[in-house]
Amino acid sequence: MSAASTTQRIRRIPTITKPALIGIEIAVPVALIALWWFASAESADPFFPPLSAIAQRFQELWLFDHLVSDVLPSLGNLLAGFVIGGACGIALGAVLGTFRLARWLFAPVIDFWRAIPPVALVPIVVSLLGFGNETRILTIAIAALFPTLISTIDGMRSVDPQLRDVSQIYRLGARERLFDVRLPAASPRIASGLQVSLQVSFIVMIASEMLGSSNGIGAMTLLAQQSFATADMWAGIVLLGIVGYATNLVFTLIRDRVLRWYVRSQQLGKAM
Amino acid sequence: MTSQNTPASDAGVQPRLSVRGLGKSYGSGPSTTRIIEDLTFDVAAGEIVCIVGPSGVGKTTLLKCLTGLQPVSSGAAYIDGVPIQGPPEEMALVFQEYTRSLMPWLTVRKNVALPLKHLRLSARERDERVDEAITAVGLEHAVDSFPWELSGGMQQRVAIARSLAYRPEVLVMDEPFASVDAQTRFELEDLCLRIRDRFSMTIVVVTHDIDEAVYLSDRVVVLGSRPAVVTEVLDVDLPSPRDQIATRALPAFATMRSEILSHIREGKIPTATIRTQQKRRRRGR
Amino acid sequence: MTSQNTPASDAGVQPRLSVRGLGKSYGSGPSTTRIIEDLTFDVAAGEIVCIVGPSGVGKTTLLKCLTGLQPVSSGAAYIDGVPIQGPPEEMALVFQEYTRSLMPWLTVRKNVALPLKHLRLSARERDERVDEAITAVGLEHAVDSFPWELSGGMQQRVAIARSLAYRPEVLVMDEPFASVDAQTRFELEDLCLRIRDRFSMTIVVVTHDIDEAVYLSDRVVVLGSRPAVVTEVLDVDLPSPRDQIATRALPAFATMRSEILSHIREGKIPTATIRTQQKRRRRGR
Amino acid sequence: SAGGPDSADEDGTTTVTVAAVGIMSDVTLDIATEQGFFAEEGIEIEISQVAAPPAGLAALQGGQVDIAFSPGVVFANARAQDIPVVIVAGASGFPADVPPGPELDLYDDTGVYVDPSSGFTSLADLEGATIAVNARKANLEATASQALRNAGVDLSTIEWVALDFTSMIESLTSGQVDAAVPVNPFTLQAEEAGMERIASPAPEFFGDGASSFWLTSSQIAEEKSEVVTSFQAAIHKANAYANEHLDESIAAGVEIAGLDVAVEDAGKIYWPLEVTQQDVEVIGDNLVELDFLDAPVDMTDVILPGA
Amino acid sequence: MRPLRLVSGMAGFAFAILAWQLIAAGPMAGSALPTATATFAELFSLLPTPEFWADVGSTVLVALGGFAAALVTGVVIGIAVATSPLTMHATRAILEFLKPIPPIVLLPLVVLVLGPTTDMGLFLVFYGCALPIIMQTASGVFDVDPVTIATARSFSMGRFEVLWRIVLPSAMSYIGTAVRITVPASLIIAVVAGLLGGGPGLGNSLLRAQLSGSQTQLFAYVIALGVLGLLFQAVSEETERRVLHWHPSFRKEAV
Ligand SMILES: Nc1ncnc2c1ncn2[C@@H]1O[C@H](COP(=O)(O)OP(=O)(O)OP(=O)(O)O)[C@@H](O)[C@H]1O
Ligand SMILES: Nc1ncnc2c1ncn2[C@@H]1O[C@H](COP(=O)(O)OP(=O)(O)OP(=O)(O)O)[C@@H](O)[C@H]1O
Ligand SMILES: [Mg+2]
Ligand SMILES: [Mg+2]
Repeated sequence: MSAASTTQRIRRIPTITKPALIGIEIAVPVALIALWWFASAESADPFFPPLSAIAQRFQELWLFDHLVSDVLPSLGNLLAGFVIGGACGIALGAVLGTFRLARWLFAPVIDFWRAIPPVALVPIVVSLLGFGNETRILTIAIAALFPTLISTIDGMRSVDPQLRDVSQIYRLGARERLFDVRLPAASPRIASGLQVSLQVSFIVMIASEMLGSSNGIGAMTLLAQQSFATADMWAGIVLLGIVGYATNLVFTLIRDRVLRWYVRSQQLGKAM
Repeated sequence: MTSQNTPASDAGVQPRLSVRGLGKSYGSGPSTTRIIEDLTFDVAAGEIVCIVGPSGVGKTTLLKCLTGLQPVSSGAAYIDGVPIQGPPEEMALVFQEYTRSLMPWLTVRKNVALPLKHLRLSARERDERVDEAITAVGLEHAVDSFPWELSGGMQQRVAIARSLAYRPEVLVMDEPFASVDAQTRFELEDLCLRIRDRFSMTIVVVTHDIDEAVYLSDRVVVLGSRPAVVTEVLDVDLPSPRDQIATRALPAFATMRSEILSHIREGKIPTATIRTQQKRRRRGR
Repeated sequence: MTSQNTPASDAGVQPRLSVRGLGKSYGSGPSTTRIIEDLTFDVAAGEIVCIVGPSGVGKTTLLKCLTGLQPVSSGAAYIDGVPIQGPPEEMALVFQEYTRSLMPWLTVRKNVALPLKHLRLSARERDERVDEAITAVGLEHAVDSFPWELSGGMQQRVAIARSLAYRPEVLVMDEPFASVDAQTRFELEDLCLRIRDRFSMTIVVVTHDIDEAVYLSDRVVVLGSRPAVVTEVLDVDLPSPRDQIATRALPAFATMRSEILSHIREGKIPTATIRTQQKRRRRGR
Repeated sequence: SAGGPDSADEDGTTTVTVAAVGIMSDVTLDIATEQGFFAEEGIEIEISQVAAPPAGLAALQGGQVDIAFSPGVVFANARAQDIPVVIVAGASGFPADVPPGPELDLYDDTGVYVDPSSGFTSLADLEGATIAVNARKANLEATASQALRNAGVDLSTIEWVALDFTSMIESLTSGQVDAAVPVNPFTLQAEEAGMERIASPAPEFFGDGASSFWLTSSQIAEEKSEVVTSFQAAIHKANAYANEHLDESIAAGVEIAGLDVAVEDAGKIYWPLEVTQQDVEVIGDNLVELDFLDAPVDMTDVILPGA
Repeated sequence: MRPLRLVSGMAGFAFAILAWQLIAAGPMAGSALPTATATFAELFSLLPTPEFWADVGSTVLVALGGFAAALVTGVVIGIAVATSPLTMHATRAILEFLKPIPPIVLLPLVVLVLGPTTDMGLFLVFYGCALPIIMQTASGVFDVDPVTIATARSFSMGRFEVLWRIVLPSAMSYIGTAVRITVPASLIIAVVAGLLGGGPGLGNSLLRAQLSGSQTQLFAYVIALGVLGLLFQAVSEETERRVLHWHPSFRKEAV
């Protein structure tokens, strides 16, 4: 050890400044887009049209022709489904995370249910609810439920036993135990479950638009795909990506605000 | 098991807390480890009792049984003659692992106020209690900080303030002053004596500081051996009110001190016994 | 800032560790809190230095800067004249938050062996070091337990054993004996002295026990005021080897002891100052 | 990938991969195998089931399969987007020797169904109706649209909804849609549920001749012309055989598609023996007329010689 | 405790099946929902056929294969993203962009490149599982106790060693959550890949059942899938219990 030269023995973790990082975050996609642009410029493959063609279709379709008629309804469904699914996931997770017997009773049925491909259930849901927006929202909500549910259960179960003891000692009521101790303690995990739910909601939003009247980002993209309008399909994919990115950004901002205590306490020790 | 007589039968006056033949094991089946063999002692109302004993003997375990956080394996602990089966309303515990017993998402003030929520106090009384407790431990300047922004000793004092604000009838503390400096420690010890008088609290403290045990308490329970038994219960006959300088200067203080030390030594677990008694099965993998 | 002269220029012989005009603030922008103002002191090779000071003064913060875990805000700390910017290879730290510094998924033995993994020792030497360290802290019987099955004091001893097995050239400990009983504490103090002699380690200890500070150290650094400054650096002129009974009985011991106590009092932060200096912005909610 | 199309076995047999969708008209693949028509041509086929024809066409472009099944409308859509696919042979169609009317309608495996209690009795009643099809802008919507327009219905008043066939029948019986356009065997399910067929739009749309095709990509047609020709020859033999042994073929088709119906209820199928320019142009023209396509589709050189 | 758990799980099932039977035979008679009895009868007639088991085999293969690849890649990327600001910022745009794009939209492109084959199924499963695993792993890495990290750093552990010995075990509980979220998803995607994109397996059988309009058979396959899902889940839970025996959620409760 002592033989180590003085320059070597001190570990220096190179620090990159914040502006540089943001620069990189912008530069990477720009570089990829440029690469895509030039690599596809001469493309004659009907499935991989030149990016210029995609951009043109993007502008024609989405700016802002179908914005109100298709983008907003899709996002409305997404939001409604995600909120319902997420809220139910947290509520159900809180119950199953608290009562072991409830968990034992329902967890297997839930696990069973989760492995069922939605295609099989579509006719039943349609016969119960029709094929309007309710069905779409319901399917999104169901899909969004599970990641949050599981994360909430896991989060509640990983609460430091010490905190459980504290709430017993001070005889916190059931409500306080739940809302003042266990849920806040589990909140980082719930947030990460919600994030997965958000992603799943997106996916199901598109799948749900395979049914019923053909409006929405997903329906248009799928239709373009089925009728070989590949530039339109790519434009749809690009839009989905952009909207997804923006949605996630909003989610992250809200989460970091709500969990400020957590983010700050975690970042502390990792300074440098 | 045979020593299980109800506490009331013991003496004319009923003790506040009483421990009768209490035994405790962790684990189940072949991996059971006996931690506490058979403890019997009483704590009268308004008394301060200190529990001392070597590290790992089972003091924390005893407190957990006493506060109903852990079920006992044999015997029982009683509060006012009623067997303790879950945390009794009138009791509070300051945990040894203070860092982990604070809610990281609450500020100091909110941490202290947390147990008061369900007491149906008026907002004014609640604020008053919280402020008073926080001032008593000297943390007025940090009320809006989060626990992870505090030093170890400050966190420990938040945990103490939380239990003070709750104003339990029986206060149980597990090495509550381990991380504070000597000066603050003196102040907190005196605070303990003061609140005992003011609210006629019954206080049980686990400590490693023999001086502290003598200074604070009316009785000292020395635990030893493994599994734990009561090595000795010593009455502390020092005049009240106590004073950090005067009391500690008394010859009786020094006598008490060395007597306890010798009892601890005598109860100390010889390493050889430990080895055979605690042959741990491998687990995990 | 003006006091920033490189450590070598100070004296003919280079100190092992030196702190020069070190300052540290937490937070950034308007919510900055200055914790350490301007510390300057040296630790020579093979010395044991104790750092004492009131709770919350910034001792842990100082150690974090010293071990390169936190960046300093001004000034610098040097090891052998090289500024410390990340944890130096030859240094180890025993954390005040010992519970959280143990890996819950590793048994005691594996926790102790963890830092040795990257030292490229032979399996035999590694096992030897681990066994020796575990025996030294008296945990032979608990090698296969997981940290959360241990008492507070035992966990603390695991953390100590881990740093001993690592055999750093510079050992930094933050209130390492806060949770162990008096008897064990004495043994661990003597262990400290022994390993210092055996491996000619340099040891820096934060402690609240003034007796311990005097008994252990060659020098005591008293921190005080807020933001923290060095109130006093005292040389401890007690004969070596030290002995728990004989040394503590020396009159010089008592003198030292009361001198330090008075320095601490003098450096103690008056609550009023705190209030104005640390007017905390509301945050969280 | 699937079977290395170029790789001839020792005995000179070449493997041809075919994307099929698992419906009754696919039965000729099995007939050709069973009757040894492929073997006679020195090929062997490997079937890849795909859910929807567009996926088969994509696989064709990617060189993942050599031959793919496609309904006429999907083919026309693909051509309209300049996807270089060409017709190898006809896969199903309508016979020229049966006059239009109920008898020809038996060859239509689709139909427009309504609930008799709803009061709809003819296509003309469906003005402003909600009609379920399995996919938008595909075969069923195109054929039904044309039939509706011919019946004088203003197409802009129709609301089309996409539903899978099971949901379609459910929605029709529960009144959530006014009409549905299922294909066999869901036509039978609809009838079982008391629904009524008011039109058979396909023969009208496609006219006689081929209405669905076996396709390959221009590239494969060029690079592996021998294999493609062999496949073409074998399918022709199988089509002829199937037409001659209608009941046997339908029975086999019922089995392949995993249907639970009697052979006499399964309707009829006609396997075209050739594909004419007329067959493909009519599809393109109809789609343009219906505004499904913006511009006329260039159908020159889309049929391989001998198809 | 385990027998009690088993019994209550069974009770839950019995209750669910009973409810199903009552609904299917009562209010929803004649609808797309077959009765439980008919479905189980159909399932038992499928069980002895070798084709059924061949389908199960290939579906399980695709699901597990894709999942395993996603797990390894997801954990590695998740750790990289959460520990290195450079990686995080460099990949964020791409990952966030990919997240909302579902497998069904990509399907024709994947079919174009890979064909209606097992490889395609594997890829789609991989694609569908990797992103949730990345997200959960990254959260888990962020959740590592700062004191633990500081401890490792104070012993001058190298970056890689810290990752391997400290960060990974700490994040294990989150990874376990991710596994439990994605394992059934892998099964569904494997089936949907077979259903929409071709390739052998239960998806194909499901497609045939759907095309032939046999809801009873469709539901028999659905039950089979559900049981497979349960098996996957049980295996992953048991593995988790063993790996995370030290974690508060699995510590043996003191009696
Ligand atoms: N969950 C557990 N499972 C098994 N053994 C345990 C568990 N908790 C504690 N023990 C064991 O019980 C014994 C007593 O622990 P306890 O925490 O009561 O000691 P203590 O007297 O408080 O010690 P200290 O002064 O060090 O805090 C120890 O040997 C410890 O290893
Ligand atoms: N992350 C942080 N953000 C803001 N302030 C902090 C943070 N960490 C510590 N502090 C403040 O820094 C001061 C010094 O803390 P430090 O932990 O160094 O004290 P200490 O001397 O070790 O005290 P103790 O003896 O109680 O452990 C305290 O007032 C504390 O509130
Ligand atoms: Mg303890
Ligand atoms: Mg400290």
